[in-house]
Amino acid sequence: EDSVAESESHQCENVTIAEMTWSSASLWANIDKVILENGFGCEVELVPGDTLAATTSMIEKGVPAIAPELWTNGVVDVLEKGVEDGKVEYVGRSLSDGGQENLWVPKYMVDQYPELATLEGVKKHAALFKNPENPGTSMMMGCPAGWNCQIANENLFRAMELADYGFELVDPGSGAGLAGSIAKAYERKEPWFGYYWAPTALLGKYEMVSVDVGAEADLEHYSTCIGKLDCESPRVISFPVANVWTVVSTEFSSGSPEVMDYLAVRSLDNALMNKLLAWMEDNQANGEIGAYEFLESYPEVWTPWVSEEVATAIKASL
Amino acid sequence: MTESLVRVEGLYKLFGSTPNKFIEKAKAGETKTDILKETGHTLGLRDISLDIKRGEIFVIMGLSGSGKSTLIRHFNRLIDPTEGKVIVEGQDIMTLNEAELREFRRVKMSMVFQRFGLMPHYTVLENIAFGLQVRGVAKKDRSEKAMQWLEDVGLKGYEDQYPSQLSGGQQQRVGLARALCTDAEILLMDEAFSALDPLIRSEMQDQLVELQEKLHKTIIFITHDLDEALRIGDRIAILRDGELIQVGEPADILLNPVDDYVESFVRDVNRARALTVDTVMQPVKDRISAHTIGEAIKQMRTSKLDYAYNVNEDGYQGAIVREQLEELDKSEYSNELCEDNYEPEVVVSPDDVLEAVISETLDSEYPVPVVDEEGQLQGELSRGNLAEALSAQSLQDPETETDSKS
Amino acid sequence: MTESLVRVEGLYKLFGSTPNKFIEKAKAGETKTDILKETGHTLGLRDISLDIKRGEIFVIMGLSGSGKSTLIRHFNRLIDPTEGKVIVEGQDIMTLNEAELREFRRVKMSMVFQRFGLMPHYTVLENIAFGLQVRGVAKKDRSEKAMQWLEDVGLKGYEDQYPSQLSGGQQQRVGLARALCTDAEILLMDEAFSALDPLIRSEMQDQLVELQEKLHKTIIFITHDLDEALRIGDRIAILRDGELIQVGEPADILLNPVDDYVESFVRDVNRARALTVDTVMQPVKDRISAHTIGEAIKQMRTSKLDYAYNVNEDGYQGAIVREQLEELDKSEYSNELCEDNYEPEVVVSPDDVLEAVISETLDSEYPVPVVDEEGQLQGELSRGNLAEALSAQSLQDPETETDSKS
Amino acid sequence: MSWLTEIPQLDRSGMTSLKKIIDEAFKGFSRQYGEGIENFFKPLLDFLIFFEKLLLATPWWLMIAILVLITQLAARSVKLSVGVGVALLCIGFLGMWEDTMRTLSLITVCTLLSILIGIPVGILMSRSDRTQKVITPVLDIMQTMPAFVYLIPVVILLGIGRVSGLIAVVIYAIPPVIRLTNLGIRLVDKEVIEAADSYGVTSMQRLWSVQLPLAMPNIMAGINQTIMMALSMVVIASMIGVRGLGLPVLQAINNQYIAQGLLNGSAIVVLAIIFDRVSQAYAKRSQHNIGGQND
Amino acid sequence: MSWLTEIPQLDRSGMTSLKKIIDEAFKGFSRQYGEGIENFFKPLLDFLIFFEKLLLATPWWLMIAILVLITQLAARSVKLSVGVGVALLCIGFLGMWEDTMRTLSLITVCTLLSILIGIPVGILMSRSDRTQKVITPVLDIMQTMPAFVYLIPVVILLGIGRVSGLIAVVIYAIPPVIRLTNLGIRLVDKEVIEAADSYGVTSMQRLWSVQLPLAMPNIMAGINQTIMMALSMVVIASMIGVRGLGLPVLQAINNQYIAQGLLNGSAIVVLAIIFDRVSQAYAKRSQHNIGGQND
Ligand SMILES: Nc1ncnc2c1ncn2[C@@H]1O[C@H](COP(=O)(O)OP(=O)(O)OP(=O)(O)O)[C@@H](O)[C@H]1O
Ligand SMILES: Nc1ncnc2c1ncn2[C@@H]1O[C@H](COP(=O)(O)OP(=O)(O)OP(=O)(O)O)[C@@H](O)[C@H]1O
Ligand SMILES: [Mg+2]
Ligand SMILES: [Mg+2]
Repeated sequence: EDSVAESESHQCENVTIAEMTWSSASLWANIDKVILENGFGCEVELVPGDTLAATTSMIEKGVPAIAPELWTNGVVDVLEKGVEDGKVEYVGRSLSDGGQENLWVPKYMVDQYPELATLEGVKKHAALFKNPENPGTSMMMGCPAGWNCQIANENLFRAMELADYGFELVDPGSGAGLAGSIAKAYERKEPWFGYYWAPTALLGKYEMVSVDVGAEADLEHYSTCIGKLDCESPRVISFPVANVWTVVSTEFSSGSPEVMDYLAVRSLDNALMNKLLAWMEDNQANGEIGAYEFLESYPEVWTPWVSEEVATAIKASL
Repeated sequence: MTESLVRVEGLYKLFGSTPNKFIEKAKAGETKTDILKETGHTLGLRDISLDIKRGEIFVIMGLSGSGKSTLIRHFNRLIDPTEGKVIVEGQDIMTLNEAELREFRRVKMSMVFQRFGLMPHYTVLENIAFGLQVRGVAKKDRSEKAMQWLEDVGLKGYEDQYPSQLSGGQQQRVGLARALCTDAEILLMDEAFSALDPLIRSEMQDQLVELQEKLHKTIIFITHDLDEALRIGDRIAILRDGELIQVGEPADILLNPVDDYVESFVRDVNRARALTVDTVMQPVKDRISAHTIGEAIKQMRTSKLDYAYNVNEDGYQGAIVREQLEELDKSEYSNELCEDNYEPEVVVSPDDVLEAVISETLDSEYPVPVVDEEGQLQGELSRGNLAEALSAQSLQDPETETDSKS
Repeated sequence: MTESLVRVEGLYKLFGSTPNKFIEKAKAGETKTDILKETGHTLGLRDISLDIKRGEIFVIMGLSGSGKSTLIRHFNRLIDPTEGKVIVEGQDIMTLNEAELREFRRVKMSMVFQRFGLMPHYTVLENIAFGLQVRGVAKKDRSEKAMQWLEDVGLKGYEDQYPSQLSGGQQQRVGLARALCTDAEILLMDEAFSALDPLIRSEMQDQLVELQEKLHKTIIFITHDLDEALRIGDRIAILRDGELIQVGEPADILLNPVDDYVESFVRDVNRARALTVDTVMQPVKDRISAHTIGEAIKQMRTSKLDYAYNVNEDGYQGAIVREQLEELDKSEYSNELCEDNYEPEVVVSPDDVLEAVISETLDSEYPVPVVDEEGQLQGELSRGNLAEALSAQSLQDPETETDSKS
Repeated sequence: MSWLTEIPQLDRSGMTSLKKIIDEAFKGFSRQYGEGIENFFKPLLDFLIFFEKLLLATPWWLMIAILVLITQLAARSVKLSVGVGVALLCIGFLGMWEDTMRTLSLITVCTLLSILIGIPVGILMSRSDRTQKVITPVLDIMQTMPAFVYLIPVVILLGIGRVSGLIAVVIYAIPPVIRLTNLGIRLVDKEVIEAADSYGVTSMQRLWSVQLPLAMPNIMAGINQTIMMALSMVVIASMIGVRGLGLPVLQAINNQYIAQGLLNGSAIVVLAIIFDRVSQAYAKRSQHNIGGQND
Repeated sequence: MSWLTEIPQLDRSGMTSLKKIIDEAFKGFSRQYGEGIENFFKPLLDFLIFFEKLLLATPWWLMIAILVLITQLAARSVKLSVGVGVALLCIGFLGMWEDTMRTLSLITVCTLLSILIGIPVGILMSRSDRTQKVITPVLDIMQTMPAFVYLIPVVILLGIGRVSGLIAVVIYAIPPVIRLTNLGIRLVDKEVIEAADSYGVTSMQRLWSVQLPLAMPNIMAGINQTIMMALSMVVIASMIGVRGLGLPVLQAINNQYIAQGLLNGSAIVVLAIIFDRVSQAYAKRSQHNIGGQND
């Protein structure tokens, strides 16, 4: 282990990795930590942070060096500017088939009213989704304030003319608020309709059905109108696949080519990620435990990401 | 006047964290100093038993730290005794529940605190009306009454000031007015006049005595001023180191101190003002009982008196000098004794304080006769008696003539 | 003793939010009550000018609220005057900067507060040592010295208690010890003995006088006790409503009150203790100057004296009764006057307080001669003088015999 | 000798089942009683909605006039009143009027509730050392248990929205006023209490005529802190869906809009200062001259 | 007459350019001075890292022993010391040892810093009404400006990590100790101050021998609040890159893990209670018997 570390560690001393607070990001951060420490002999420090704080910090300060799972749609402007200024760069997709954003309803509702799986059904049963905060209206749970999806949700809400059916787009305030509203509804088997994304532990835990809006995803329209603040005439479309990137600061990328190679190739698909998240959920595991579980149980997945000696070193450390 | 109002039985008070643990030491008679040194507990009171009668002014005196304030605070149960009973009107106040105690404090007692205890956030007027406010008297009524007392204690014009804007003595008067304003039956006054100047003080003393006489209030009064104690007190109790040393009437204490402590305590008093004539006068030895000049001369010759007081069934008649009668013609012997036969009228009353009779006594060649309100001759007061009483020495026993002179 | 130490010139103090606005009213002589009513400002002091000499005990008296505490607080500038100057040792203390003022307070003055002003979080010992602590005296030294004073004020054993555990008088003694402990030149004592019992009080008074005599401290003393003032004061100032009414030596104030206020103020004093013989004695009229019996008889016959004091170049010799000399044989006339010819030795000293000479004076048939330490005859004291001085009335003028008797 | 370096730990499965048990227990509770609890808070929610609507429906000039009037009545200071008016105008001018009214509505209710509950609890706490010993750790928990932690169960019980926000704000903001009421009453001069007792005050009279007035400076410090903390929770409340100034702040954070954050944050600060100054001035005015005017 | 219902507002473009100007100005400032400022804080960062490493490197039993010893020395209460020991063991047993040490490290530094800065500022503030008038609104801003708002510029300046976290915590936690030190000193009995003055105390002596001891109950209340508020910021600090107990809490929220939130929240509470009880007990022990033991 030592010899490997020595040979590889010439430029990899202190690496900071952003550990976002949701499970998949935390898992990635910990996987990277283990691999970088044991495979490349880096001294790794995980720093927590939410998407934007981490991104800003990376752009302005170069710290953290690596954001292993960044849902870039949410910070696209900032990030593009950072890339333009040469402060950060995209390395690879950590979710190979991208994230899935959608409108959802709980499965138990679909069981009761199968038509709820379509937008038309939701509109028809608008009265079910009572809004206690504003009696008389129905509630569509949107995306938290300030997230990029907030704008998309607003535009789609308009496009779907949900307001005409008595719906109100409710801002849950935060990811936690959004998750809380799902949890509450699910535990009490209450109606719920709104936006969420996958893969997440939450959707692993609470089975939801994505609502078919009756239209294809249209990346073009999404990026020119739905995703923009001043979209004049939005059309109903499905959410395009969300880009989930690994982003590093240029400061780091220029100094650690081996690590960059690793980061460029490493990736998981939704199926495996969901499996891992489900395992974590079952065990109420945090990212660290999840990472060891992954490294121990799925060597065939990760060994190709690194050279053989590195892989041996990592295996030795488990 | 003889009904017992406040009775205290075997009262012990030990200050400290675990008084019950060490109370036995106090009972065993260890000194206050020893107890403090050994246990860190301060002996407040030791085995006090007292009886205060309805309508009297009961004065408590003693060295600083002897437990006066501690004792008086037991009467309205601001302090709970370590042991012993405090009985007011037959009721052991330790058995009162909270509501009863409150009622008891509202109606029965009001207190003037040694350190005033004014409400800093109330104006002078509000402070004075506090007792009434507590009783729920309407604002207008209590303000009126408080204003009355405010004027009585000489603070007119200060009604809207706050205590912090007053001088020490003014603050004390506010405390005084507050206590008086409630009309409580029993007044507990802890050095209530200590910060007052002599003029206001004597006014206040008069007022207190008047209150007691008119409204039969019972007043328990702590003071360091023996003159004051003697002036207003019906009885005086003297404490030392938490023990009760002597209780008695003023003259009694002055003239019969039980020990050196009390004696040294009373040594400095202004006797001329403290003692009344009856406490120092002598029984009359030179007394005759005549109606006519002849009888008088005869009696005086028999008793070999140059000078005598004539007392007959109508009471005291006057003083007679034999020489003067003998100058008269024998024919007049059968005449009734008349004005001219008596010495110029110089009598004093037994209740006079000595100060008031100094000139009469000194100017008179012979002892001055002491005659009471009913005209009865009670005794005589000689220059010698007076000198003795006034000089700094205590009189061991006024009944027996002593010769000791400084 | 005559150097001026503290001088106050034209001092005005008006309490309130905007004193300068209304100070003119005070100057224009509006009464305190009017000023309070009109402006809500309280007149503290009005145009006080004073001179306190080094080494004297200067007593300030006056009704409660008359401005005594206010005045004394100006001396160490705890209060800034509205107008006027306070000059200590030639230095106007209003011109001191902060550091100088601090030094001045540390070295020059220490104060006993009317309401004690103890540090509640310090033990008794620490409280007493506070002044030394402030000066930076080492802990051991200051504890030692504080312990000394603690014992002097009779609080031994209480050194580790906190002020809240002490009685009122004990707290006052802590304040007293604290002030004395600093060895400051000037002691400001605001009713420093008011909560003390007579025994400790008189001890403290003695200690104070001793301090002043031994260490020549200047003591400025506020008291309500006229006896105390007369006993320890070298001079007394009397205030009323913020104005200085009279300043003078004790007897002066007692015997020559400037107005009714002062007179009523001093009326209640224990004259027997307050007045010394020299203040009431009369000039000797019956004086001869003889060496032989013959000379004496001759002189007495010429002056028609039954009784005379013989004073020759060696001073006072004794009192002579003519009758007695005349009984002697003529042959003895040329003899020197000897012991036997004089009356039994009864003399009093001019410094004696009246109380001490009551018996002598009353027992003696004739006025008692007053003889000073050098043996010179200063005057005579008759029973009449004494009676007059002792009775409650004031003597308008002791120089001229008055006949008014009560 | 692994214990030398590794602290003995519950193993993973133990940990997992422990966590699961707790989670399930709570969720079970929520399923069973959630509805009832929600209904219990329904009137409060209705009032919150009504009050917010009222503030929003009032024309802005009337609202400003009312607020200035309240300030003037409470504080009797023209300077302060004018300041309040100008600050509110600025808020309006910068486009934050509606959010400010929403926040004002919630925070007014929270602050009043905190004070109305807090002072009596503080009084109770000052009465006996035992009560103090019991309540203190509860207050510690209320203040340091991260809002987020109790927001999880609260949200599961009551959903996101005003009531949950209110509960979060009150839980967090109430301790200072309780603590300082307790401290203030305990620091009241014993001599004054004793004097009052000697006149036979009831405990209510003692409280109203002596303890509370003399504890006022401390109580006011507590109210000040409670107001500050309530307003510092505005953003957290927004995280669970309470509309108001918090949402734009969240938005600003998520987008790194410094100016937007600053402006909305400033509006919160302005509200805090208005609340604080008005309450302090009112208290000072109605309080008596305790220290006296030594010169 | 639209102004009757609509408050006059800056139009959208005005608004946007205003916001842009501010944002750009700050970012410009950051680019220019960021480095310098970061270097300025470098030693602090180094110390924070060193201290955290130290705590983490210390074997758990030694750490517990040290903490129990400190408790015992400060508070002289066996009960408290045993309690601290047991609580720490529980934390370790439930697998939160490392995070707890991380939080302990940051919060220790924050609390000490807050107290060390706060008390002198409070003293200064008590010295003159003018200072008080200037400082009070600053404190109001520090407490109510949402941490998130000033975190944006701080993060831009200093990046995420311990220093930013520390700044956020200190800004938020310092006001109570300042306010209550100020209040406490102002409430000290005038008579006692006057007595001290009459003996010619320097202002330092007055402070140390009279004002601070007598203001202690209030100062301690301030320290208590400061500790509480510092610990309540743990979660927010973890949002900008401070590891410790905040992170699992955040994870718990996002996944609605009640138990995990609760356990980690409880560890924060335990730290708060340890900090608080130890400091209060120390203060009480070193304080003198002020009230006296009237019975
Ligand atoms: N801080 C103050 N504010 C307002 N008025 C004051 C203040 N201090 C004193 N006074 C007023 O000044 C006058 C003089 O007060 P001072 O304390 O000097 O009286 P004093 O002669 O010491 O009386 P006492 O014998 O009662 O102590 C009083 O009428 C009092 O009301
Ligand atoms: N709260 C207390 N704690 C401890 N000791 C106390 C307390 N109160 C009084 N003592 C002690 O009890 C004794 C009696 O005190 P008390 O106050 O009754 O004296 P006092 O006779 O009123 O004296 P003074 O004339 O000085 O007012 C003193 O030695 C005092 O130290
Ligand atoms: Mg007493
Ligand atoms: Mg005075």
